[in-house]
Order: sequence, then C-alpha cells, then structure tokens
Amino acid sequence: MNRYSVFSVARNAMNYNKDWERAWRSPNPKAEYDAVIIGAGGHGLATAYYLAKEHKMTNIAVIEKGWLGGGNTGRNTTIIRSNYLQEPSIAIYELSRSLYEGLSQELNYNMMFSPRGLMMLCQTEHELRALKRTWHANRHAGLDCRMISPKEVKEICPIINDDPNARYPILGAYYQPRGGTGRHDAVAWGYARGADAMGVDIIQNCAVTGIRREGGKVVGVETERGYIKTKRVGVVAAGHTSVVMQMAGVNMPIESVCLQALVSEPIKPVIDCVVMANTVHGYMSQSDKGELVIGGGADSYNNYSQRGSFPALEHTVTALVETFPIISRLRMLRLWGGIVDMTGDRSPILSGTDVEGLYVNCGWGTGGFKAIPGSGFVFADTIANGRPHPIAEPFSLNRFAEGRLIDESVAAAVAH
Amino acid sequence: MSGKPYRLSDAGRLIDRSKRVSFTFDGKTVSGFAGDTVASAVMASGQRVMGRSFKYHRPRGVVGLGSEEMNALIGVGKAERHEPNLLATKVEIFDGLSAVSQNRWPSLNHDIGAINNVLGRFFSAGFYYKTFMWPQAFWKHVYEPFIRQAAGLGKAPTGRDPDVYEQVHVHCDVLIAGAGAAGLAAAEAAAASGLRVIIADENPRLGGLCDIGGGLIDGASPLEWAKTRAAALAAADNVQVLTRTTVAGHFEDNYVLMFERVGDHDPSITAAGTPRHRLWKVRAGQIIIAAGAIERPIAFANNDRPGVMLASAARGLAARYGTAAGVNGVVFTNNDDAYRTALMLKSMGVGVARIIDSRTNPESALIDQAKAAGLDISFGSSIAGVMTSKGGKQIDGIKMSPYNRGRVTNETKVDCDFVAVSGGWNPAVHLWCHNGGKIKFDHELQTYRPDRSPDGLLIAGAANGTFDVPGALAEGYAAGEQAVALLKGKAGKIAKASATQEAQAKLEPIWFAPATGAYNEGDKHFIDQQNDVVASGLELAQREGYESVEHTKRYTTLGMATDQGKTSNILGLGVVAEATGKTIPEIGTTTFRPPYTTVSFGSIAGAHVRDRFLPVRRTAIHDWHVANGADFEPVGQWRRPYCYPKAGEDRHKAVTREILAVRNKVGLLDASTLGKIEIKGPDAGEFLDRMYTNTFSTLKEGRCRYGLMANEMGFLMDDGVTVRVGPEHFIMHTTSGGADRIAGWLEEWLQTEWPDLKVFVTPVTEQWAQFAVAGPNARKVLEKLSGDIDFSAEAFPFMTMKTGTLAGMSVRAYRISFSGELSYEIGVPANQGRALWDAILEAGAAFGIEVYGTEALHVLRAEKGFIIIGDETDNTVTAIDVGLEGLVSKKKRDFIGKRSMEQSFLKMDGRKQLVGLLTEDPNYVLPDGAHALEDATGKPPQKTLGHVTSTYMSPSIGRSIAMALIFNGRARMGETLSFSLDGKVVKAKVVEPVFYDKEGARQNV
Amino acid sequence: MLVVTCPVCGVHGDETDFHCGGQAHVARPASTRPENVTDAEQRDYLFIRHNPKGLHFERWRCDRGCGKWFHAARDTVSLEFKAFYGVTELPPVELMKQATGTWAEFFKDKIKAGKAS
Amino acid sequence: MSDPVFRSALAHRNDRNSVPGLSIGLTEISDRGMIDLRGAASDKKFAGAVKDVLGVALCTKPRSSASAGDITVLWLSIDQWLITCPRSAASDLHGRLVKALDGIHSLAVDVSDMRAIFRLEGDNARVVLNKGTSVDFTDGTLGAGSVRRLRYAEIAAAVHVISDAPCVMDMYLFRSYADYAWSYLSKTAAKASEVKLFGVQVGIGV
Repeated sequence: MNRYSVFSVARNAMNYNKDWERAWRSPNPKAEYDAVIIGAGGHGLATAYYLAKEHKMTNIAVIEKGWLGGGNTGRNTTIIRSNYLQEPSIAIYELSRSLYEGLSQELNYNMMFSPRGLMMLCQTEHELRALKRTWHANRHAGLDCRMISPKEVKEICPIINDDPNARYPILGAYYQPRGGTGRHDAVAWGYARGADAMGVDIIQNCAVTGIRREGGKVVGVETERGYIKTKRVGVVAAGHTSVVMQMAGVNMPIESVCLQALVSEPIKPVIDCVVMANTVHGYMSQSDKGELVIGGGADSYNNYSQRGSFPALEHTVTALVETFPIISRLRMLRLWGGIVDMTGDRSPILSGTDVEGLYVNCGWGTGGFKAIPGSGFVFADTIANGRPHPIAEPFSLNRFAEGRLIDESVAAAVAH
Repeated sequence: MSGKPYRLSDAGRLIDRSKRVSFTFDGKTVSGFAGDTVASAVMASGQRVMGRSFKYHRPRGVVGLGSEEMNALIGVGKAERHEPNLLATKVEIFDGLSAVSQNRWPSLNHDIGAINNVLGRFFSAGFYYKTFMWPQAFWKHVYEPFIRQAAGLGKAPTGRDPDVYEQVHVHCDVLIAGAGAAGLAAAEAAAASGLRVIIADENPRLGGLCDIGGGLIDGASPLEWAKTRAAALAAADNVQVLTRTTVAGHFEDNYVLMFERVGDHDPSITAAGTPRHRLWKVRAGQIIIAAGAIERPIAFANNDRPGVMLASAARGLAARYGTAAGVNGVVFTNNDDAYRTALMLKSMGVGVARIIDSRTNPESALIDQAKAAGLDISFGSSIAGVMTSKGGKQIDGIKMSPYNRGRVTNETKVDCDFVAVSGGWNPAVHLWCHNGGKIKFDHELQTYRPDRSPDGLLIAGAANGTFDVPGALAEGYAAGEQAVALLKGKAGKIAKASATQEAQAKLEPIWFAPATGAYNEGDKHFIDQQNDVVASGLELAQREGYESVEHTKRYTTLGMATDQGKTSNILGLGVVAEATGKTIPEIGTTTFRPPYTTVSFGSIAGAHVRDRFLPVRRTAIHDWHVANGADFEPVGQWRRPYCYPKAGEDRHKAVTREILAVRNKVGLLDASTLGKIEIKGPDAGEFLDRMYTNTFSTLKEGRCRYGLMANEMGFLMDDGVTVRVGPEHFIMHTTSGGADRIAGWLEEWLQTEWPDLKVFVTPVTEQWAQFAVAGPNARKVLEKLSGDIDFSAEAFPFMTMKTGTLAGMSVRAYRISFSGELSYEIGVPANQGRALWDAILEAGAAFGIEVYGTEALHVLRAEKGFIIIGDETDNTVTAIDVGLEGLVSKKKRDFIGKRSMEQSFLKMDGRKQLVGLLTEDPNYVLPDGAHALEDATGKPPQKTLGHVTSTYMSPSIGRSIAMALIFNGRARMGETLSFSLDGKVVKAKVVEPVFYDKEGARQNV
Repeated sequence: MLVVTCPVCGVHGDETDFHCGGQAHVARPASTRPENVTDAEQRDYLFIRHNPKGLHFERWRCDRGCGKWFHAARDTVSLEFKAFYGVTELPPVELMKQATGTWAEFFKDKIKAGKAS
Repeated sequence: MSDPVFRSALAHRNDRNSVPGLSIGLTEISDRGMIDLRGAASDKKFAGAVKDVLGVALCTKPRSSASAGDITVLWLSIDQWLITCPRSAASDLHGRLVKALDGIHSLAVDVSDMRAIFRLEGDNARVVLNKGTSVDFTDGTLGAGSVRRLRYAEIAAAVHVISDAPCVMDMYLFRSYADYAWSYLSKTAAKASEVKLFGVQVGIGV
C-alpha cells in the first residue's frame, strides 16, 4: 500500500497521478475463510479491520451485495457524538468517538473528523431537566460536555432564532464540544483500504443467498459466487439484518424503516456546529462543501425502498426554518433515504446467537455512523474470542427476554 | 470587449426593445430590455465572465440556456432578501434588480482563489483524502476552516425572510410536466376529454423549443402552433396552466411536488402580500412527462473557457434575446442539430468561422443547407485546445485536429471568440426515475432513455428520446389519449396538427477530444464544470479502484454540483467507458433524486411559520393568564402559566408566594389541560381493570380513585384520578400531555385486542374548563358562591365527586388533592369557564386567594411526595420502583404490563427506587438530574448510584427537598449519599419521599 | 406519499390522515393464558417482528377519519398496498398464500380458515 | 348570578367576525349545541330510541348528515355521531337522549363547548381549505350535506358542507386549537394569495 501524504500527493502530481495504486483489491472469493463478515458498510469494514489488526485474523472476507459503503454509511448525516444517557450507550459511543479522533492518522486516510461541537437545544423546561440529567451522567463518565446558556447558544450559533416568544423558546442547550461530523464515504473507504492492506478480501457485488448450519453451528455461507466455508459469520447488514438472519433461522427484534435526509445547495459558512432540536424534530449542520445537511424523524412503516415519505422531511424543514430563519430563502438541492434497522428499545444489538459461530451487529437505527469505530472494535473482539466484549455485553439479544432494555428515548426523541 | 455588437438588431423574440430595464451586476449598472434574463443582458453588454468555479476558481461564462446551467450562478437581492446560487440564465430582470457573482474574492476579474488553478495538478481527484492529516489538530483548526471558506458558493441572506409562502393541495386527472411540443399536444388530447388537466412548465412561457427546434407544424413554424395551443389551454375551464412552475419531485402513488415562483420576476407581486413561492402538492391520476432533453457537451481541452457554450444556448440566446454569443464562432458537433445553430447564427449576421464535425462523412439535408449557406465544415475533426488571452477570460481561437481516439497530430488554428458545442442530447429522465423508474441505454442516441416505470408513468417527446417534432407531436397526442383511456375517461375529438422535419444523419459518439501533447497531460478536459471534475480525475478514480459508478461519483464529486449532473453525468460515463474499454451500460448510472431543480425551504414551510408554525392550545382562561402577566412554559402543545410574577418579583419569589398562599390560605389553578375521558358500558369496570395496574371495578358510585397506567413493557406511562359516575359509567382523568395519547390507547385496546368488551370511550377534555381550588380556605370560598352543592366535610368527603350548580353554572366537583391541602377540582363547560374563574376569584378575595402556576403545583406535590409521570418516571420505571406496589393488583389475572413486570430484570433486587433526599445544608438545592456517587471524591469515570428526579426549595418546610431514583434506595433509608457538584462534595440523607404533612391530615379536614 | 383506503368507512386519502401501528396479527399471550407466558413468548410478542422484504401485513388506523383500526397487506419494496381488511380478520387467502419467509410459516395453518377477497 | 357570561373559543379575537382582505367569508359560529353519541347503528333499540328523540334517523352512510328542523346529525364514525342543535336546546336534548337510551349500550355526552365552529363562505372557500388539507374539496364529490373528517394544517377537524351554491361550509375543530386554525385560515384565505383553479387564465404566452 503506498502511503498517503502531502509528499506522495506532490510526487504523483509530477507524473500526472498515473502511479497511484488501487485503494483496495477486487479479489475472487476463496473456498474457505476463518471468518466471513456479511455487509461491507462502515460497521462491517471496521469489524474486519479490527479483526485483522487487533486479533491477527487476516484470512477473512467481507461480502457485500452492492458497492462498499453504499448503504447507510453513505447516506447518513455524519453526526458524531457520545452524550447519551444510559451507561452502556455512553461506553460504546464514547469509545467510538475517541477512536474517531485519531482515525485519519491510524488509517492514513483523511476521514475529516471535525469536532466542531454539537448542541442539543433545550426548548421546554422538561427537556432542560432531562438534558441536565444526561449532563451529570456524562460528566461522571468522564465526557467533556456542559450545559450552555441561551446567550452562549447564540454566540456559538449566531443564526439561531433566540426570540424568547418563539413557539419553543431556547432555554439553553447541552453542548459536547468534541462532538461533530466526519466524511462518511471516507470512513468506509479508509477502513476498506486498511483491511485490504492486511489481506482481508472485500468481495463486492456478491449477495449472500444462504447461511449453512450443521448441528446448531455455522459451517458456511452461500453466495452468488459460490459456497464459502467458514466457522464464524458476523452479520452486519443494517436494514437487511432480518432478511439475512432468517437465512440462519434466527428471527430478529428489528423493523426496517426509511430515514430520510436532505442537503441544501452549497453556501458560504453560516453554521459551524451541529444543532439538534429534539422538541421540534430536526437537526442541521454544514458540510465542508457548504451544503446544509438536514435530518429529522423516520417514517412509521416498514420500508425497504430507500424512498421515504415527503411529509416527514417537510416537518423537519418547517421546524428548521423556524429555528434558523435565514434558511427560508435557501434551497433544497437533494433528498434521499436509507433503510434503518430499529430495535424495540432503539438501542443496538452486538451479540452472539443460539447458533454457534453466528454473531450479529445491528439495530443502530438512526444513529449508526457515529458508532462505526467502536462497534467494529468490540464486535471484532466478540467474534475473535467467542464471548461478548464487556462494552458489547449489555447489548446482547437476550436483553429483550429479560426486560433489560436500554432506553434512550428520554434523552433524545429525534433521529440522528 | 464592450462596444462590439453583441445585441443583434433584428432578433430576440422575447425582448421588448421599447422597454429598457436597468439593473446592477456586481454593482455595475447594466441596461437590458424587458424579457431579458440576467445572462442575456449581461452578455449583450459584452461581458462573458459570470462566475468562478468551485475548486480552481477558473473564470466561467454562460454554458446553457436554462436550468442545465452550471457556471453562471448569481446572488440576487439584498440583505434579508438576498438569494444565492440562482441561474443567470433563468433570472428575469426588472428595474432595480441587484445581482452579484459568487465564489470570488476580491472580484470576479481578480480572484485570489485562482491560485488553485496553478496548483491544479496537485488538487487531483480525492487529494484531500490523502493529505491534510498532520498534525492531527490541524484539520479542525487550519485546513478545514480554509477549505470551508474557499468552498460554498453564494452567501446566505442576513435575516428573517419577510416574504410569504404557501402550499396548496390539488388533485387532477392528468398532470403534464413540460409544455413543449409534446406536452402541448398531450394537454390538448387530455383536455378534450373534459378531465381535469394540469400542465406546468419551469419557464415563464410555454412552447419549449418550438422556437428553435426546427421542423414545421401545419406548414408553419412550430411557434405559431404553440401560440394557438397556449391560448386554447388558457381559455379551457378544465385546464390549469402553470408557468415558472417546476415539477420538482415524483413520489409514491403519483404524489407530485410542483415549485411555483410566483413573484420572483416582479417585486410588486410580493409587495402586495402575495406569496413569493407556492408549493403545489399534487395527487394526479395520470402523469405525462414531457420534460424535454438537455444538450450535452463534449470534453476537450479548456472546454470551460468563457464563450464555450452549448449549441442550443448560442442559438437560443440569439433567437430569444438577440444576444450574440460572440462575433465569430466555431460550432463543434457530432450530430446534425448543431447545424441549426450555425445556420441560424449566420442568418442573423453572427460570424460562424467553421463547423467542426467529428463524423467522417455524414450526409443530410441540414448539412447540405449549411454547405449551401457557404459555411466551412471540417468533418472527422475535433477541437484539441482553446487559445485564450486575458487570463483565460477571452477566447482567441481554437486548435482543430483530425479526430482520432489517440494523440493529436497536425493542428490547425481557427480564429474565433466563442464555441458552440453539441455532443447530442440527453432525455430529462429525472422525474421518470424519482420513484423507481428504470432507464436503458440507447446506442442510437448514445444516452439513457426511459425503460420501465413501476407506476405506469407516461412519457412523450424529447424526454423519451424522441427528438424530432413529428415524433414528439405524435407521442404527445398518444400519451394524452392513453391517459384518458387509463382513467376510463371519454376521449374528445381534436384536430391533430401534422408536423414535418428533415431527416437527420446519425449521431456518432464522441466523449473525449484528445489535446495537444501526451494523452491527458495537457490542459484540463472538464466534465462537471461547477465542481471542476476533469477527465483525468475520472480515470484516476478507476485506477484507484473506485470503479463502481457511485464510488467514482463520490470520489470525484461528478454530478454532485447544484446542477446535479444535468450536463455531466452521461458525458462522465462516456469518458469512463472510453478510459476503461467498457460500455456505458457496463459502467451503470447513478440514481436521480428529487428535486429536479432546487426548491426553497420557505416554500416547504409554507404558511407554517411564526404563530402558525405549530399550534398553541389555549384553555378557556388563556387570555386571562396573558392579561395577568403569566410567565408561560410549553407543556405539550399547551402553553401553561409557570407562575404569575407580580411587580418586582422574579420567578422564584412568585412561585414561593403562590405555594404559601395554597398552604396558608387558598390558591386557584387552571387545570383545564388535564385529560378527561368518559368511559361507559357493561364492561367498563373490567376494561379499566385491564388498563390500570390497580382495580376499578370495585369502585363505588360517586367515589374517586387514583390510578396508575403501565405500558406493555411494564413501565409507567400515565396516571390520574378516575371517578365512577354510574353503574356502567366512569370519567377518567389523564395527565395533560397524555390526554390524546391515552384516549387513543384505550380505543386501540378496545378495537384490536378486546373487541368483545362492551365499552364506549369519548374524550371530552376540551368540553370542560377545570380549576383546582386548594388550601385551608378552599371550602369557604366555594361555600360563598351560590349553588346547591354541600361542600361540608361530612357531605362531601375526600375522594368523592358531586354534580350541581355553582355560581349559576352546572359543574362537576371533585374532592381530590394534588397539593395535600383541602382541595376541590371544579369542572364547568368551557365557554363558561372564564365566568366561573372570575366568580371564584371574586369570592376568594376575602380569603386571600391567589392564582398559582405549574411550578408551584410541582413543588406542592413534591412536598407531599406525589410523583409526576415524566419526572419521576422515564419509560424505564415501574410502579414498584416508585414505591406504589400498593397500586399494583396481585389479584387481577391480567392487566397491561403485568406480564412484563414479572421479567427477571424488572423484578430483580436493587433496581433504582424512589426515595427522598435531604441535603446536609438545608439551603442547598440539589441541581436537576444530579447523580449520587459511590465515591464523590474520586475522578471520572465514577460509579453513580442514581439520579435526582425532582428538587426544590420547599417554602412549606423552609428547606430544600429532593426526590431521587437510587439503586436499592429503600434499603438505604437513613444513609447519606454523596454528590460531586461544582468541585465540592455535597451530602444528602436518604429519607421517605414525603416531606410535609406525612399523615395526610390537611387534605382530610 | 402513500394513499391509504380505510376498509371500515371507505375513505381514501393521504397517509398523513392515517397512522401505521406496526405489524399485524401479533398474538398477545397474556390475553388468553396470563398465568403461563414464558419470557421467550413475551419477548416474541413485544419485540420479534417478521420485517419481510416484500409482502407484509400491518395495522393502520383511520386516524383523521372514522378512527377505526384495520389491517393492510403491503409490499415493503414497491410500497404498494395489496389489500385492506378488518382488524379482527385474516388476510385474503391468496395473500396468505403469497406470503414468504416467517409470514408463510405463520399463515400455514390458517389458510384453510381464511376467505378470498 | 343567573345567566353567566358566555365566552366562545375566539372571544379574545376582535377579528373573529371580520378579518379584513379575505377572499372568502369567515366567521365563528357559537350558538350551536353539540352532543356526541356512541352506539351500534345495527342495534334496532338504539337506533329507534334515538330516532324518537331526534325526529330523524341516524345517518349510517359514511361522511353524510341528516337533519330535522333545527337538529342535524353529522356522521363521525360507524358508531359515532355529532348531533347539533341550538345551544339553548342542547342540555334538554341530551337529557332526553340519555333517558331514552337508558339500558341500551350507548354513550351520549353533551360536548357543546368542546368544539369551535368556523363558517367559510364563497367560491374560493374550497381552494382555501385545500391550502390546509389534502382532501380534495374541488372535485365535486363533497357536495351539500357531506361531512368530512380530516387533518387540517396540524390539527384534526371536520368539515360539513352546508350548501354548494352559494358555497357554505362549517369547519368543526377542538376548542383549544381555534386560535391557531383561525390564524392559518385567515392567512391562507387572504385576497393577495387567492388561487384560481381550473379557470380561464390570463397572461399565458409562448
């Protein structure tokens, strides 16, 4: 792998950039692997990367139905934060956020992690109390977060509507200075390049058609390009988790729904942080390219089409026009949808199953991008050692039978 | 350059030379004619450069004729009315219009950012993924801020938008997107049936390319036919014609968004209060897409220089606005259509130095006409480079060379000052694809055209790849008739026009014209001009493994500019195909997402702004609260008085006064927001037993009982007092926030799970204004009012209910208490609510009555240890957790949540349990949500023992109090817990969560 | 945006006038035998869902109309509604037969009891 | 005190009977009494008892209404109706209904104060409604007598078409939303934003 640096960029420029190597190979599947990851999104690629790097499992494959990073990894609003309420959530999201801090350097691929600061507005007395509770939980966990006053909100985000007579006036905000955004495609591409360099086979355009079991154990996966023997399978298929897991006879506590997002045309910088307005169900940030990146709530019905319902976005835009009045004369450039995997308690699943050798990483719902590094890290550890990583343990499947739900709804009611 | 004749004397059908219009471009006054666009007027003034590109900041001029434009982006209007990134080719001028160019500093002519161009080769595709990584902190603090400033296009407005927007839902039988020849024909056929037809076009006028597309209809110019059609449609009473209206998006079940620019072209319209934009939400029976086609360029070296434009644009500018692209042009083409440009320009007196045709020896009528007109034509040739001066701002000529896919051999210089280029046309299939329509590659046209559509869209004319007038007309009529047939309408008789057009020679694909020097090492070939995506960048992406078309697009940003790839997508695919030796279908195509062109956020918000953003629910007393200085807080959709500060009082003082009034005298609370639901039927008691954790079937008539409701997970979701008013009749109270939800919840269970239960449920929340009269003097106040209700302790005991008259009004009186004081809740029909409220205040004056708000209410109940759903609970808390196991029936076989409460995690020991907390320092109020710690002296991460749910300074007992959910809390009674707050350790004792009148004597007098 | 038809009152309108209540035909074990519901059964009732890619059966409410709940069969890929039927009814037989995956298993022994639409 | 001060949902708005510059007539109607009735239309005893009291049979056709004298029955659901009558007659009518329905499974509630009623009049009224609802009021299917429950702007409402020509419609909505709905209606009904649908148009050219 040739190393990326300002020097390599200059050197290659001299030769009209004709000597760059492939970022990843396009290998044919082998007959057998030590482990197969199903799904080459961010979570799957990160899992493969850490399996190879941390656990020296390099004879593994990541099998992808389409193009790598083409699912929710390439369709989200790239928000990165860890200021969750429940302890298990704080642990996984903060591990993830801290890994993001050095990820560009570790992967030698600039994924543009931008800790520009993220604020959750408090627009009712109740929301203010709830977020104060989250703040205390977070600071005791060691997170760098604080409550900020309406005045400070306005200083950090001058375009916000601070009219005290607004429908939902701003009473303050909960602020994570090192929350922010990243370049979503680059996360997938960086992990893919890193995993590939360690020998991981990333096989694109190859759908898994079956998962073969013998005596309660996984023995291999059927694919469009033939049967692949393996004793360990990690399913990381987001919105398609239910479909893939049913190939192994496992029914999941998952519903797949459409979550939409949109961007404006590019404008010069107007907002240099991420603002989430949970009471009115909308949030907004601005990409490096200048587009306002806007997201809101998910549709209510199951949907595998990546085409959402316009009214969902309409409510989000309406809320944001009221929150940031200057955007009224700006324009929607492009809207799109992704299929998100929602669990009963809106928290993820990182777990083994009743089928020996079968592991599943899913349920990230509307907030998976921020979790990619941590999710991959603990899931790789779980697969490699055949037991849950301590941070993964609370997210096991059996929590649904025990009633041990991890409910974040009190902290945030909006998709992000 | 000015002074040269760029405004042709006898051309320009859309401009009115009798009406001069003057506006400013970058502060400089420009004079044009009514009917001009900013582009046509500025170009007529002799200026070519209209903007700077995104990455290299290269000077750019107008390329297109309409919404395919990607370079001439301008900002229009001032201050809070400024609107960035508009297309100069679409903005209609009016007196006083202020337009500015974008993405340049300090000026369009001298742009510092142009340094990027010199460094161009270093800024290869995706270069930023490969660098800017060291040192780690530099990305956020150095590189990114620079990139952000350099990126972006126009500037945002400065303040709140003063203009009005609105939306309208409309249903029609047939919607036609596009009013060119095909669209007009379709509309005529569809309208003849009498069905409701909408035809919309993004332009200010109908007709599409009828004026410059060639061909004849009924022996005359298609424009004449279009005129009569337009008039007929405008006169029909079953047709809605919409101009300046873009059919922007197509969604499920023929739901369509149309974006109408009502007032942008004339400020007097918005000045009158008319909406600036209107968003049409259309539900159409049948949709006919007649959106036309977009001409595509050819990639040659320096093909982005100002003056290189699409052949249709050069032709259109001249024909419509009399604006000449230059004095002497070169036409570069691989098809016949561009010959129309050459011929038309020549006929208008614009010099055409040469037609450069990449085809070897095509033969057709148009080519013969060109020869006959004396135009020089070089076949089998292409452009190898563009020669410029003035820093690339002016074209001096082009280098022509024989066209071959290899290196450029001998070159000939051709002098010219503009280039009109055509690589063929791409059908506008965007709408077709928005909802899953499929497209297929057409080797004849060398582009994608519609294939299958999941929802039976109809498509006609150029949008369908049918570029000739007779074909477009025929498809239009057919689509109109088919739409009527599909709707089972009755076809009407129309006299169809007949069209003719000369046969055309085949198009031969050319994507990439080699440049001077080593292949791809010379000047840049631009594919996506706005994003500065060049051919070599696309090839680099392939080399590096970004082979999936989506990877290529994302890695190079091809097609991701504000034009969304209208001119660049197919060209890019062609270049990649050539570079990889694959066919275009093998490369694939990216998906088309709504909207077709940008839609203002203002129009999406419509009228839902300011006081119409989200409803504020008002009780019958709301305006009294306003008049009496209430300090409001949002509660659900309501706005409730938090407190009523008197002169000189802050919130805290006011709340304290209100609390003490209730404890010592009497207080009045507007509790109208509480949910009220009438429940009646033979099975009503059984039904309530299933909905509540405790039992109601045993409740006696006239008696009240406090009930707890859990969800199926076993967690508390609502609470309130329910009274039995008859053998089969109950009235349930819910929380204010829960009123609608619980009414729906009851209906859902009755309809879906227990349809056998004979119970009717009717929510009546807003029928009643309801007030709490609470405090030692409560009885005296009510007794002072005339009426037939005996409020005495004996006649009206605690937790009972009576109906009767009070102050001349029929009321429902409940003796219940959420404050722990002697307390009655009086319900009266809402329209009399204010009258009763006034009467109570009048009667209460003698007893020191004061109104109190939600905060006093919260403190009063906290002093008594009463929970509030949402404060003491958060979707993870059971009735047992909050110490109310007494309200969880052991006898009932089943109730909502019962089974889940038996799951291991819910019944395990040591769960968080509700306790009271008393701080060591009675004057210290624990902060909201504070967490008790196992070791408050240590450093994070610290193990927490639970959190504070409610915390106040209690005026009644003169010290701070708090309620908290603490792990294994009830076993910790008497223990001291530690908090780490503001760097200090704060200690608090665990106590029973009842702080005032523990035995409950006060409410029982 | 979907167009929904209420089989109870026959109203035909935008999805915004309706409410989707999630998967249909979820049996609540506690309604029939509250004494012996296993944790696994309770989990399946509360959380496990068919979530098919294709033909699905769900609950909707005529939220802004007659207020009644009903059932709908809908394809989760094409988003097309295949049938609307009563809230206490099984789907039309032909749709039970078209069901795939875990839905097919669910309907296996119910087809004979069903009616054609 | 006998006759207490009556304050309608819009009592606080001085424009409640005349908003300037509208393209329609818009007024609040506050003299109507309302009774919410639940019961099984198929239950002959129920239907009979109700008819005896009202003098008109309950309408069972969805989205329809029926009236006798000054009593009008609006269909709300297959087992729910809204009975309107002069406000002064409401409590007596309610009393007689309850009496007549004694022993019959049903629920009749006097909800005279629960809803506000706005009257929309004029040719443009239907288009104005369509600025807030996706239900088509312009295709002629909702003729005189029709009752349509719907989502209007952000809230639940019902529209009763009183007559077609001249166009007169009553909008029923919950009392606490009256101020919001009034604001939305009067904004979108402004003359300046009048939309003419499917009519003869001017200024269309090529």
